[in-house]
Amino acid sequence: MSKPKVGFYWCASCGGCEEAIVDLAADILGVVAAVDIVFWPCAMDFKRADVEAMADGEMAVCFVNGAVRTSEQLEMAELLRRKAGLIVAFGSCAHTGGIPGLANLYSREGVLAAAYDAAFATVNPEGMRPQTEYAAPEGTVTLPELHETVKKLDQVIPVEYYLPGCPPPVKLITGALGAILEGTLPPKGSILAPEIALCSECPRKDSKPEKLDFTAFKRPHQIIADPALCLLAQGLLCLGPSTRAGCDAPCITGNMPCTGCGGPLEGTKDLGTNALSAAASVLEATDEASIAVGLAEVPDPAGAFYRYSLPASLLYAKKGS
Amino acid sequence: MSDGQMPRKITYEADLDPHFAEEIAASARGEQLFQCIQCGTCGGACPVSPYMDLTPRRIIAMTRAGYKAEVLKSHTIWLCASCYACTVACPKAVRITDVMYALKQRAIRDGVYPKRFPVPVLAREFFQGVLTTGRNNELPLLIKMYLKTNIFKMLGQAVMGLRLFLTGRIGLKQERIAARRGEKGDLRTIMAAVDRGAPAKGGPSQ
Amino acid sequence: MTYLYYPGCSLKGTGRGYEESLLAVFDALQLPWAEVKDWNCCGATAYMAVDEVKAFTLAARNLAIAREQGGETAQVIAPCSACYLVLCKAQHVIHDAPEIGARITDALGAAQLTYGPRVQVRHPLDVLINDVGTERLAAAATAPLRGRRVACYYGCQMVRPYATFDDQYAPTSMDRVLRAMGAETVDWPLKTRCCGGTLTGTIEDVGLRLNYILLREAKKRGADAIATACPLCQFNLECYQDKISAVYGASRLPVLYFSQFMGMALGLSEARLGIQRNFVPLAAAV
Amino acid sequence: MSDGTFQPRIVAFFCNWCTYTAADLAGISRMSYAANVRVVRLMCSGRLDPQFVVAALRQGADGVLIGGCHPGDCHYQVGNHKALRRFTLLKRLLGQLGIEDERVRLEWIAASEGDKVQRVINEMVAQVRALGPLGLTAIPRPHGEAAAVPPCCAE
Amino acid sequence: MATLGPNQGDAVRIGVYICHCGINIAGKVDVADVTQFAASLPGVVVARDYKFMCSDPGQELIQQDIREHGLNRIVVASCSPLMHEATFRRAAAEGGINPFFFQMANIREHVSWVTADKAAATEKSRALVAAAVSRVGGHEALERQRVAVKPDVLVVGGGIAGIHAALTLADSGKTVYLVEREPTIGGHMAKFDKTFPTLDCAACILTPKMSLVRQHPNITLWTYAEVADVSGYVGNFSVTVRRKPRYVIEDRCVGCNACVEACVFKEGKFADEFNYGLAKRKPVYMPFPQATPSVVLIDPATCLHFKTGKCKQACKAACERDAIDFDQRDELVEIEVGAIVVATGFQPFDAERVPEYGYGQYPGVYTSLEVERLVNASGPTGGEITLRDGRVPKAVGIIHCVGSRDHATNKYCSRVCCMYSLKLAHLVKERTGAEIYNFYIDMRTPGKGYEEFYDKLLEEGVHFIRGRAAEVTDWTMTPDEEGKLVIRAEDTLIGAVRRIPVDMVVLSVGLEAQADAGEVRRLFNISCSHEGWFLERHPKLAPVSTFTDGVFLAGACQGPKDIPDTVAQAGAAAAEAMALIDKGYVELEPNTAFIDEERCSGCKTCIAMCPYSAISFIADARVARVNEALCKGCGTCVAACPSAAAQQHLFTDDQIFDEIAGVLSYV
Repeated sequence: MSKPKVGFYWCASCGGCEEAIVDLAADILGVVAAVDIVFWPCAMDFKRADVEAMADGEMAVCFVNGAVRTSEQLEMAELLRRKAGLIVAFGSCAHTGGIPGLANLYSREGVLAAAYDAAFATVNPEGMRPQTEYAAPEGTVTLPELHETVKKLDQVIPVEYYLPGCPPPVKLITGALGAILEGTLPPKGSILAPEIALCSECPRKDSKPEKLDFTAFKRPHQIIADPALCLLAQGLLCLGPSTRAGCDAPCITGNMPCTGCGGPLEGTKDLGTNALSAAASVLEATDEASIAVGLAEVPDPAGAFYRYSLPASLLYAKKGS
Repeated sequence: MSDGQMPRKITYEADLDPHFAEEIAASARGEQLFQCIQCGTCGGACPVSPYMDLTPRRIIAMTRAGYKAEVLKSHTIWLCASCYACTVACPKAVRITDVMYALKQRAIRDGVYPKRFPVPVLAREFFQGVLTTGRNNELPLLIKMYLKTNIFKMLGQAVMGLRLFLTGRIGLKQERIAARRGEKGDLRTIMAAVDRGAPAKGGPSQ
Repeated sequence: MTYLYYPGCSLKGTGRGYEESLLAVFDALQLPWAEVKDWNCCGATAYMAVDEVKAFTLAARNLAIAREQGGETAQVIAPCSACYLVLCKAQHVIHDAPEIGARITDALGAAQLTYGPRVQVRHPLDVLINDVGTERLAAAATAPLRGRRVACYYGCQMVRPYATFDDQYAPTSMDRVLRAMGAETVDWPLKTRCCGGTLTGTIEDVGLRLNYILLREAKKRGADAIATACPLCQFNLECYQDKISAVYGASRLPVLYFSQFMGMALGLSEARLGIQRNFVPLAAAV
Repeated sequence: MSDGTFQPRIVAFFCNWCTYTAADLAGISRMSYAANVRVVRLMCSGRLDPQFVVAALRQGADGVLIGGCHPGDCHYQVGNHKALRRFTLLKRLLGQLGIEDERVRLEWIAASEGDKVQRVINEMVAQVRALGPLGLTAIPRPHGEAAAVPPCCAE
Repeated sequence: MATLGPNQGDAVRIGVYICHCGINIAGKVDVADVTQFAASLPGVVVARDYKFMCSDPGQELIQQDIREHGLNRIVVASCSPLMHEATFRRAAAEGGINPFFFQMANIREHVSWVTADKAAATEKSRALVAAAVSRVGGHEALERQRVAVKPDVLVVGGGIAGIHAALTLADSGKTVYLVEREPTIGGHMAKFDKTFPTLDCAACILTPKMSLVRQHPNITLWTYAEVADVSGYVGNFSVTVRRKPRYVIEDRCVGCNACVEACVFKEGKFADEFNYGLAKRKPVYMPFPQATPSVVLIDPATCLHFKTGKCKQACKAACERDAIDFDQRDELVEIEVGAIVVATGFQPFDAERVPEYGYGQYPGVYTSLEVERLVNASGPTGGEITLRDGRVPKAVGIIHCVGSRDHATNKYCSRVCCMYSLKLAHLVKERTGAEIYNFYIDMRTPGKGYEEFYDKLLEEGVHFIRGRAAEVTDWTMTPDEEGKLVIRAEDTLIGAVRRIPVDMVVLSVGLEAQADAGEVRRLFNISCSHEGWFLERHPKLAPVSTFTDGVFLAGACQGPKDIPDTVAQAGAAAAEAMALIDKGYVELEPNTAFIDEERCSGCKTCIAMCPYSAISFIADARVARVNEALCKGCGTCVAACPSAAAQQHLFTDDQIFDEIAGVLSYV
């Protein structure tokens, strides 16, 4: 029996997810042995034409990371959807929009203006903007078009499985690959990560008091955090309570608070406001003035609570964008 | 009362103006007008009420009922000295002084005030004078008022006028403000802008 | 901080003695002041009888000019009761009736003026009681008014309906100031009963009676002079005394501005305080 | 109502003890007010999960009104304090997403303040009407057959 | 007992019932349209409208449909759930389904009564019905927890309201704790001479009840004591009472007053509170001769021993029973009660707040309560009506509505002043023969025999001037005004301003909520109106209940009222408390929080949320757990839980999201 064909693709992403696959280290050999990688532009020389040449559904599974912002990413996502039996949204960007999704706080024109007009090192007196088509002497040159908003993967194509994380932890990737090979995948639509919040596997969980008594949030650069004590108990905005587990809390081990890349838990309608509720609730402040003081060091709540999930949120994007 | 005929003291609904109260309430910002319980505190508190043909309480009752003609020609509204005693005493927060102002404005607008009664004349002359010079000039104002009302009365005031002049308390010079047309703070520009900003005719907005 | 002095028309005319004495007192107490530049008439009571919005616009122009001169929270001193009331009232109306407020601020804008909602309108008695304080006043009184029995007459528009620095029925600020200057003040129930305002000039018989009641009661309570804080009150109570005597047979009573009394206690000359302008000489007080 | 003026939809979350009771009192006192507000009763403003607010906005509400007991008067001692903490942070977040200040409002309304229910509702309806429809950016849907909908944003 | 209904898995079959409430709803809402709309909603099997859903036939309609159509969910759109939720839950239960498979839509208080436009009202009703239907499908079967009720009752306040409530309860065999903060019970009524309109002597009808309280075996009376803390809930309140030191051992004192006579102060020197300062007392004193308990007390603010430590303590020496104890301290007592009757009364309006009437300035101006003491035979003048200078007044002005019907003081009518003003007018005229002038805005005499009393006063020649007095002054215009107080008022029936000289002015002060009503309200977790009066649960149908179950109201703490109304309400409050206690148990609303331990990550966020410490962390399982007996059901922990593990019965996330979707699904 032939080995199942597998593809990897990246849309709007940083490349960290590709690194994560490489991070499988020795295990990657096992993967290569078990499957037939038919598309992985980042690592191997495949072209779009190779994919187009495949029969529909020929690929057993395609791992797509990154959010979708351009016409090219959309076309590729739709193409891969046709060619692959299973699509796995790989990593935070594909799952919930990720860091690129924060661009939904701005309009497309705002993003372009920031890059082409306002940027410190930019000189652009004509107000030039990228063109999708340019008639060069050599012929017409095209560039992908930038969409109005950033979308997570399942907002452009149906997706069967999700592997959360920025990037997905090795443990989860291995588990997912194993499940695919062994045919032990859960029902479609599942998130291939534990159904519980990160606090459950946090190395500092026992140090968390029942009653937090900080009166103001602090930012990581403002204190030298006690490396053994729960970070929330030290006033740092840690999203561990509202973030899906599965990563074994490497950030917290590195003395930095969880920023929520694991994505939402089941039962969460909106990751950002869910996390916001928990965070604001525990602040020890009762009147308007002291609440304002207590929240002063959360200067960018949208960025803090929707860091990886704005396109997945109920609000989706800034009004009017 | 003409011979043998008794004055008729009945009011037919048709004689009344059903919108009068609402107009007055609106221009005095006096929605509280409708809260009046006719307790009479205003009349009791008013230092001038003994001279009024209608007590302030009756003015309010009649305004509410629509006795427009009777209210506008009453002396009461012109006797009000704006001391606000009624307004601060009113248990229902009716701004009675402001209601009186609204009635005065209405009377001047409708031209129904007593012609030889000097108060509205003073008000009108004062208004014109300030519009022209930006200041009130007491002597010219009084002279105009007496000329238009009772010239003989002015003669009676001559002694006082002379004494005021001798003690330096009135002068013949017209004071006026410096801001001229087109300058920053020019009064005519401002007043013209007020007129432009006025809501379409028919009194106050809404 | 410099107080912006808004004289109003009367303090430049019949009420000159008020201006002279008040500014002399401010100087003597080292209270810095400057006249509002290019001020206009406040509108007084008569204006509201003709066109309310224009009346408030007139008043608001002064506040806009004061803001320009003294900043967002400029403090305007309005010694004339009518001016004080009208300026306060304009502020209230602009605040409470946004549609009128918008018309007024737009109209001021047409002449490049900006209305200042935070400009404070204050009566000199408010300043003397709350900013200076009776202790400092008493200390400054080099020629205290010992033996003088004064009936403080506040009139109506100073305390009603907007003043917050004193009681609307039984105010005490002027009494406290003059007592600090060494005078004895008589307690009487007519402190805020109206003098008739402009009625004395228009419907004289009514005005005379109102003033007669005030003079009679002050005298009955043992006052040898009346102190006022309003040019119109002073004018009515003082300049009509001959006529009042002719009708009611009452004897005469000097009527001074409270600031004239203060000036005397501070050792200033009668001429500097404008006392010579009064019809009823102070000597009439026995 | 059908004169063509924009009729905003406002969802209100009222606590059982103070504001819901105040709304009942407004009814008993026949205080007429704009019909645009639909009340969801909670036991306490402390039960208000900010997710309810964004869910309402996403599902067509043009504004959200939250009513609780005055500080110090909470039937459950301090539930309204928690509501205030969440609300404060939520408002800042919503502001970043372009949602106008007037659209989401917290008011302390005691059981006796039927008139305040009337005033606040009329005021808010007028304000939101002046702003126009909320106009959130639509959430895109994948083309083609509907596959699994991720649980995080199931509606 | 709750009946369990179908399992969650069963298909949802909803019945929707739209109530007309006569024309209360149907006059504004097109009920036929709403019914038709409801029938179109998913899961709805039957939708009906009916004249009065809360009536027997209305309830029967529901029960019949449950039987015939196999309904397993019920929605009623009618009035507020605070009004009839219990009624319909009971109807559902009697129909055979779990009572919590029920949801109510409030289309009366929230729609028909507050909406001007018919179309808008109909549309809003549709939305609220849609929300209830959307939500009710996700309801779960719940059971109420039954808790035994403590049999004792606390009555707070020892005025006529508290006295009557306490006696009624005690007579029915209940143990009653009566707490009064003054040194004696009796309240305001003890100060009155006569009561209107019958003119029977207040003391003659009150003092026997006071001594009954003292003697009743079922009543524990604590005077000079205050409730310091209340916790718990209906049927199970824990109350801490603080007994203030009176420096006299209550059990030993027999009220012989030997100590008072022995006191080093030979004469009374300090303003006597009971007589509003019209008489003087000593530092050791009996508040008034019929004080109950008949025990003296020492006022440390005036007693030489406390002020200087150098008194020879003649009082202590004079007491044969050694009752005086200068070392007494606050004493805290804990009691457990099932019900509480709050009867904390009113305070008279402070007449100095209306300076134009000259109270505190002119000695001839009195408040009505001072005059009550003057006309009282046991008062400071022995019932002689004399002015402070000893003169007998020849003319008396009584000014009504002082501190009532005035936006600057109190907007409401104090309800009793017209009648007591008439009473005082009668008594003063009877005793002095003076001319009496009543200045009134409106005469309000709606009560049994009240109008007849007014008629009698008219016959007696008392003057009635319809006009609110503007001022009381002492400046004069005519010789007959000399030396008098002059009341200036417009006689509105004549249309003229009058000046009326009098010797005495009586200010008929209104009734106000107690100054500390706000604190008392928080103590008992009840609500206040704007004016500070305690808010009844429903102005008509639950006039003595509060929004806190088990706490009842009696007397003027709920609003101004006269003695007959106070006593009637006190009886009602006692009966409500008895009904609660005699039932023996209460069923708690099952809206408690619970935690899905599968989902709980042990983040402990919920634990600090709970003001009742109902959530604890189970270390072994690393999860939080709710003690449902302690949970009061606010849901604050649920809103904070980031894992959706904490939920609240009747208010789960899903139910609320369904309701939100429902209210927004209208056209």
